[in-house]
Amino acid sequence: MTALRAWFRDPRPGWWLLLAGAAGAAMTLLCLLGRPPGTLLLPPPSRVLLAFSAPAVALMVWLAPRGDRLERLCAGLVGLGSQAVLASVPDLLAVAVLLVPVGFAVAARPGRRSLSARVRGPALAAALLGLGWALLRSPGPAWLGRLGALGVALGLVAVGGLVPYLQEVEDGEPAETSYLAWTGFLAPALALVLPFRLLQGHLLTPDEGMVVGAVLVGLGALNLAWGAVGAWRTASLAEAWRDSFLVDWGFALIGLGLFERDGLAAAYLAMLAVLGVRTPLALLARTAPAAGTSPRPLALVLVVLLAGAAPFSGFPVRLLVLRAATELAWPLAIPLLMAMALAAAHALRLARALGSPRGRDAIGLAVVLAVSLVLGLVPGILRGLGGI
Amino acid sequence: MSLAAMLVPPALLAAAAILSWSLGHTGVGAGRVVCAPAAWLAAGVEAVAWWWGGRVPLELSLPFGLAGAPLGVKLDSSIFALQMITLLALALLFTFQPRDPGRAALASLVGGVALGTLAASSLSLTAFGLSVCSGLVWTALAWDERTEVGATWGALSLAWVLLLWAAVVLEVVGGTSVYSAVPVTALQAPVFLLLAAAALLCAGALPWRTWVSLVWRRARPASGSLAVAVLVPLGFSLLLRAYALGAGQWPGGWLHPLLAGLGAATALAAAGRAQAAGSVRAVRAEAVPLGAGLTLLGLALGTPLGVAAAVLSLGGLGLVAGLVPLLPEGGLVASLGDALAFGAPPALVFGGWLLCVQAALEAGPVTGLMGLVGVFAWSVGLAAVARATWLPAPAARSGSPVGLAVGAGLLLAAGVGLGGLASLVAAPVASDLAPPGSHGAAVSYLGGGAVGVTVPSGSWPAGALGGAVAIVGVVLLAIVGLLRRPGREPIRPLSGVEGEPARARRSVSALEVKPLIEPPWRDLRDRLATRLRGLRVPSQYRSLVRPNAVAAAATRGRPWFWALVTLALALVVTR
Amino acid sequence: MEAAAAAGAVLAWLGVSLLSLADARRGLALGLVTTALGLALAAAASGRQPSAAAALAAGGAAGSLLRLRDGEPGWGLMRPGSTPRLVAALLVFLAAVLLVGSGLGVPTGVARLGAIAVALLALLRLLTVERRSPALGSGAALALGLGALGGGTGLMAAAVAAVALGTLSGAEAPGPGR
Amino acid sequence: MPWGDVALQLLALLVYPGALFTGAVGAVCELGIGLLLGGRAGAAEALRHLVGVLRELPGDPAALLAWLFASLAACGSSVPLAPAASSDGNLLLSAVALAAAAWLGGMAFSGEEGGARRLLLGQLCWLVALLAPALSALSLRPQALGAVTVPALMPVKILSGLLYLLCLPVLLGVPVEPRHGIGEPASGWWSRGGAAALSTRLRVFLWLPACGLLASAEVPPPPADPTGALRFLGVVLGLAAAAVGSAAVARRLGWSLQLRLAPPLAGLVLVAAVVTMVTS
Repeated sequence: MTALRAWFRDPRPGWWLLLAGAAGAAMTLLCLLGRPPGTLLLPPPSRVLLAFSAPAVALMVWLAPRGDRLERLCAGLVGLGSQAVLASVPDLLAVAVLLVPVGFAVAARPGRRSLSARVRGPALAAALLGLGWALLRSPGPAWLGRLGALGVALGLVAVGGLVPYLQEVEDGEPAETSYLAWTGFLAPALALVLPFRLLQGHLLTPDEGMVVGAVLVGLGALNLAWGAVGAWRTASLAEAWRDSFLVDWGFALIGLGLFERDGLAAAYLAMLAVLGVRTPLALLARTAPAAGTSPRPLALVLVVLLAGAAPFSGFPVRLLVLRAATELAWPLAIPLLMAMALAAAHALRLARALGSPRGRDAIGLAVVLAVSLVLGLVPGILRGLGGI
Repeated sequence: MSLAAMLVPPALLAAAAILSWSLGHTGVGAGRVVCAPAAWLAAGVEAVAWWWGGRVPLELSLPFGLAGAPLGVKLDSSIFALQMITLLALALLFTFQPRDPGRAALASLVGGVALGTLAASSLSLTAFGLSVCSGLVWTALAWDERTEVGATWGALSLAWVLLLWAAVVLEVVGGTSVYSAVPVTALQAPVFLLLAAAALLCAGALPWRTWVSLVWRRARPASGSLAVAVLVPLGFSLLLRAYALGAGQWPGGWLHPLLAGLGAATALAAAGRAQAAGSVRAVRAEAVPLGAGLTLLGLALGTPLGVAAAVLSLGGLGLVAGLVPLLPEGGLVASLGDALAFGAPPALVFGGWLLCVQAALEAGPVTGLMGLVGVFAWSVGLAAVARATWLPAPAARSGSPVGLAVGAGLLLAAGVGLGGLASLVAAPVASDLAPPGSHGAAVSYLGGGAVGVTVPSGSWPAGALGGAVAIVGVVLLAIVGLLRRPGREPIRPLSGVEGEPARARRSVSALEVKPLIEPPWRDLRDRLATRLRGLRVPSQYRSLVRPNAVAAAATRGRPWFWALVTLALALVVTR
Repeated sequence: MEAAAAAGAVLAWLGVSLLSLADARRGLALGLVTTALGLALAAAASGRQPSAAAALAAGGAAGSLLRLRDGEPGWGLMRPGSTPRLVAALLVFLAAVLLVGSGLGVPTGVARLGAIAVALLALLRLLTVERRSPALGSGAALALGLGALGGGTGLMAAAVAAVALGTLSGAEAPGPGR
Repeated sequence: MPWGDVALQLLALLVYPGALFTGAVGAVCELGIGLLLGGRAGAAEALRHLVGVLRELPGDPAALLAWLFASLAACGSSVPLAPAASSDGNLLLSAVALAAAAWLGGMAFSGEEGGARRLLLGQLCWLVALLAPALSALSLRPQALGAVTVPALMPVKILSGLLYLLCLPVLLGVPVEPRHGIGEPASGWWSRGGAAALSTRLRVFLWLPACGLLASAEVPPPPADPTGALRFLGVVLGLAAAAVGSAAVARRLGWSLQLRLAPPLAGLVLVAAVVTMVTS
C-alpha cells in the first residue's frame, strides 16, 4: 500500500471520487461474478471486452502526470464499473435509465465545455434507447414498432457520439471528459450487448428488424465515409482522431446491422480493437511529441496498423465485414472497399501525430502494437472466448 | 524434400532478419553479412530440394487459421519458379546494395513474407500476405525518404483491398478460397476482374506511370528496388493462380485479348516514357514496366507457349530488378547494362520477350497485332537506351562493378540457357496451368534444349548462337579494355571520327535533350487536373449547396441538428 | 384505477412542465417531486409492484430535496423567454397522446402516456438548458420518465439515478471548467 | 552441351554469313556508293572511309558491338550455304539485333535529335514492313515467308517490300534529307561532321543484314548451293543499289521521299495485313 502511494505520490482526490472509484471497482467485480443472480449477467463477449478495457485504463493512469494518477485511476474504475453495469443489466430500459447518471458523472468532471453541453449526447441516447425500447414492447400499430426500432438503433449511434450525433471536440480536453469516454470506452460495451438483447426472445418483428438493420447499415456507411474523409481532410488533429474512431464504428455498425454471424464477429473484433488499440493510441497521441524529420520504424509501422492492414487488428474486421456484406448483397461492399482504401490516406497523418515516441510512450506503443498483432493474427481464439 | 523447399527458404530469411536486427542492436553492423548468404542459401535450398524431391507438388494445411483465413501453404512448379525469381533478385540486392542492419533485417523480412505469400494455399491468405508485404514495403520506403511513398502506398493498399474482396466473393460463391478446392464455376468474370485489377496494381503493369516507375526515381533506390523485386512477381503470381482456379482458362474468352491488349499498351507507354525521360534513372525506371507489359501480353494469351514465355520473361524481370540498381549512372558499362535490361540479345530478357511476341503472333491475328505493338515498344526501348547516353549523368552513384558483373553474367547465362530453362522450368508451369486441351486458341509447341528454343513460328538457338554471341561479345569487350588508349575518354568511347570529345556531348542538359517522339497526351494529366481544380458550383447555386455549413453544424453538437435528423428519420420509417 | 393512473399521468406532466419552466432551486425541486409522485401514482395504478413505485417516489423526493441545497435561490418560474417551453409542454403532451394512441383505454397506456410526456419534455429541457442546476433536475426527470416506462428494474434504476443526480453539485463552476 | 552446334554457330557468326561476309558486303556497297556518286574520286573517298573505320575499330566498342549484332542479324536471315541450319532463322531475332546495331550508331546523334527521330520513325515503319507478312502467314521464319506465294498474301508482300525499300536508307544511315541544288560531292555521304560520323561508320556493317532480310523474306529461297548463294548476293546488292539510288534521287529532287511516304504506306500495309488475316 505504501509502495502504491509512493508510486502515485499525489494529493488525495476528493472523497467522493475515491468512493466512486471503489464503487466502480465493486460493480465491476459484482458484474464479473454475476451477483445478484438474474439482475447482473455479463455475457461472454462483454467479459472479453472488459479484459481489453482494463489495460486501456491502466495505460491512461500510467501516461498521466504523477500528480493526477490516483484521480485518473478512480475515474477509470468508475468507467470500468459503468461499462460492466451497462453490459450486465439485462433490461434495456434500465440500461437507458442508467445511461443518464453515467452521462452526468462523466460530464461533471472539470472540463472546458459546460456540463449541460457535455451531457446532451448521452441524455439523447438514453431517451432514444428508452423510448424506442418502450415503443417496441408496447402494443399498437406497426409504425409504432418501426419507430421504436429506429429509436433503439439511433440510441446506440447516439451513445457512441457518432454521425449524426457528433459532439464537439476540443483540443486539450481531458480524455475522461472528451468524446473518448463514450466513443472509445463506454459505447462499445453497449454495442456488443445490444444485438444480443434485441435477438434474445425474438422481440423484433421482421419489419422492425429491417428498420434496425437498415439504420445501422446506413449510418455505418455514413460514419465510414465521414470518418475516412474527415480524418484525412479536417484541420484539427483532435477531430482527425475522433473521425478515425468513426471508421472503426462504421465497420462495427454495418456488421451489427447485417444481423449475420460474420458481421457480428466483425463488430465484436472492431469493438475490441477500439478499446485495445484505437483508444490507447488516441491517449498516446495526446502525450507523444510531434514527429521528427526522420521517423523511426516503430512509428512507420503505426501507419500500417492505422490503415487497417495486416497483420494488425483492422484486417480480420475488414475480412469479416466484407464477407458478411457480400453474402447479403455485394453492392454493400463497395462503400466498405472505398473506406478501406481511403483509410490508407489518413493513417499517414495520424501516425505522424504520434510522432516518434520515446521512453514510457514507446513502451506503451509497443504494448498496443502487440495487442493489435494478437487481434490481427488470432481473431479465432478471441471469437472463441467471446462465444461468437 | 518438397517440404524443405516449401518451408526452409522463408524461414531462413526470417531468421536472417531476426539475427541482423539483433546484431544491429548489439552494435554489430552485419546486416549484409547475414542477409545476403541467407538469400543465396535459401535459393540453393529451394532449387536443390525441389529437384531432389522429384518436383512433386505438395500442399500443407494447418488446423488453425491466420487472421480469419485458412492457414496452408503449397509448392508446385509455378510457385517454385516465382520463388526462385524473387530469391535471385533479393540475393543480388542483399549482396551488392549497402544496407544498415535494421534496413537489412526489414528487407529480409519482406523477402520471407513474400515467399510465404507466393506459397499461400488460399486467396484470402494471399490477400493477407499481400497486405503484410505492402505494409512492410511501405515501411522500408518511408524509412529511407518520403518521396513517392504516397502513390505506392495508395496503389498497394487498393491492390490488397481488391484482392481481399475477390477472396471473399470466392468464399461466398464457391464456399472456399483455397486454390485446390474452389469449384471451377466459382471463378466468374467479376471475381477475375477484381483479381486482375489487384494483380496489375501490384505489378505496376498499367499503361500509365505506376509506383514501379516512381520508386526508382528516388534518391535512394535501395528500398524501391526491393519493392519491385518482391511485388512484381507477386502481382503476376495472381494471374497465374487465376489459370489454376479456372482449370487452365480465364472465365470468358474476351478477357484474354483484353489483358493482352493492356499488356501491349503498358509496354508501349513505358517505352514512350523511357524515350522522353529526363534522366538516366528515369529511363531505367521504365525497364521493368516495359517488361511487365510484354510479360502480361504473353501471360494473357492463355496458350501454353504464352504462359511459358511469360514465366521466362518474368525471370528476366526479376534479374533486371536486381541488376538495374547496381548500374552506374553513366558510361559504356551502364549503357550495356541498360541494353541488356531493355532486351538486347542474347540475355534472358531478350529471350523472354522474343517468346512472348512469338506466342502472341501464334495465338491469332488480333493478338498478333498486339505482338507487333510489343515489338514497337521493344524497339523504342532500345532507342531510349541510346538516347540515355546523351543525358547528363549525375555523379551520384558509381554502382557496384562486381554486382553488375554478377547480375549481367546471370542475365547472359540465363539467356544462353534459355532452352534449358524453357524445358525444365517454364514448360512444366505451362503444362500445369494451361494444359493444351484447356484453351480454344492455337496451342503452340515449345521445344527447349541445350541448343535453344523452338516454336512453330521461328526458333532461337539461344544455347548455340546466343552462346557464341555472348562469348564473342565478352572477348571483344575484354580486348577493347586492353587496347584502350590512355587519355581516351574511359567510360564513353563513342566519339566520332574527328575525335570529338564526348565531354562536350555530356554537357548537354536534360532539358535540351528533347524526346524522340512527343506524344500528344503527354501533359494530359496535368491539363485534366487543372480543369478539375477549376470546377466550381455556379454562383446562383452556392447558397443551396453548402456542405461546409452542414459539416460545421454536424460536428459542433448542435441539438437542433440532432432533432432535425431524428425527426427526418422518424418520418421516413413511419411512412 | 384508470382515474388514478390518469391523475398520476397528468400530475407527472404538470410536474415536468413546472420543471421545464423553472430556473431556480425551489421551482426545480417542486417540479421534480411532483413528477416523481405522479409517475409513482400512475405506475402503481397500472399494476406495477407497489414497492418499486414507492421507491420511484422516494428516489424522486430525495433527488428533489438534494436539489434544494444548491443552485440559484428562489422559484425562478416563467422567466422572460420561457414561452417556447410552455408551448413545448403542450405539444409534447399531444405527441405523447399520439404515441400511446389506442393504449389510452387501459391504465398501463395512461401511465405510459405520463412517462413519455415526462421523458420527452425533460429531454427537450436538457437539450436547451445551459446551466447546471436545471440540467441536473431535467436529467433526474428524464431518468424518472424512462424508468416509469419499464418494470420493477426500471423503476428501481430510475430511483437510484434520481438520487445519484441529486448528489451532484448544481453550483456553477468558475471559469471554463463549468 | 552440343559443342558441335556452338562451333557451327560460331563459324556462322564470325565468318559466313556473319562478321567477315557482312563486312565484305558492306565494303562492296560503300565502294559502290562511291563509284555511283563520284566515280573514281568517290571510290577513293569510300576507300579512305573504310580504312578509317578499320583503324578506329579496335578501340571502339560501340562499332565492334554493332558489327557483332549485325552479324547476329545476318545469321537470323536464311542465307544459302550458311553452316547452321537455315530453318533456325528468325525475323524477330534479326530485327531486334539490327535495331540494336542501328541504335549503337544512333548513340552518336546527341544534340541533334532530328537524326535519331528520323531513325526511330524509319525503324518503326521498317518493322511494319518486316512483320506484316509474318502476321498474315503466322510465321517468323524468313525462308517460310519467302516461299509463300499464296495470291491472297501477295498484296501484303508487295506493299511491305516497297515500304521496306523506302525505309532502308533511313535504317542504314544513308542521308535522306532533301538537298536543293544539283550535284553533291560523294564526301557528303561519309564525313558529315562528328555527330553522324559514327552512324555513317557503322553503316558498313548493316548493308548485308538489312538487305539480306528483305531478300530472304520477300524473295523465294534460293537453292543451297553456290549459284543460290550468288543469286542471294546479287539480290542483296541490287536492293542496296535501289536503296541508295532512291535516296540519291530524292535528295537531288529535293524531296524527303522516305519520311513523307513511309508512315502512310506503313498504315496501308497494316490495313492490308489485317484484311488478309480476316479474309484468309
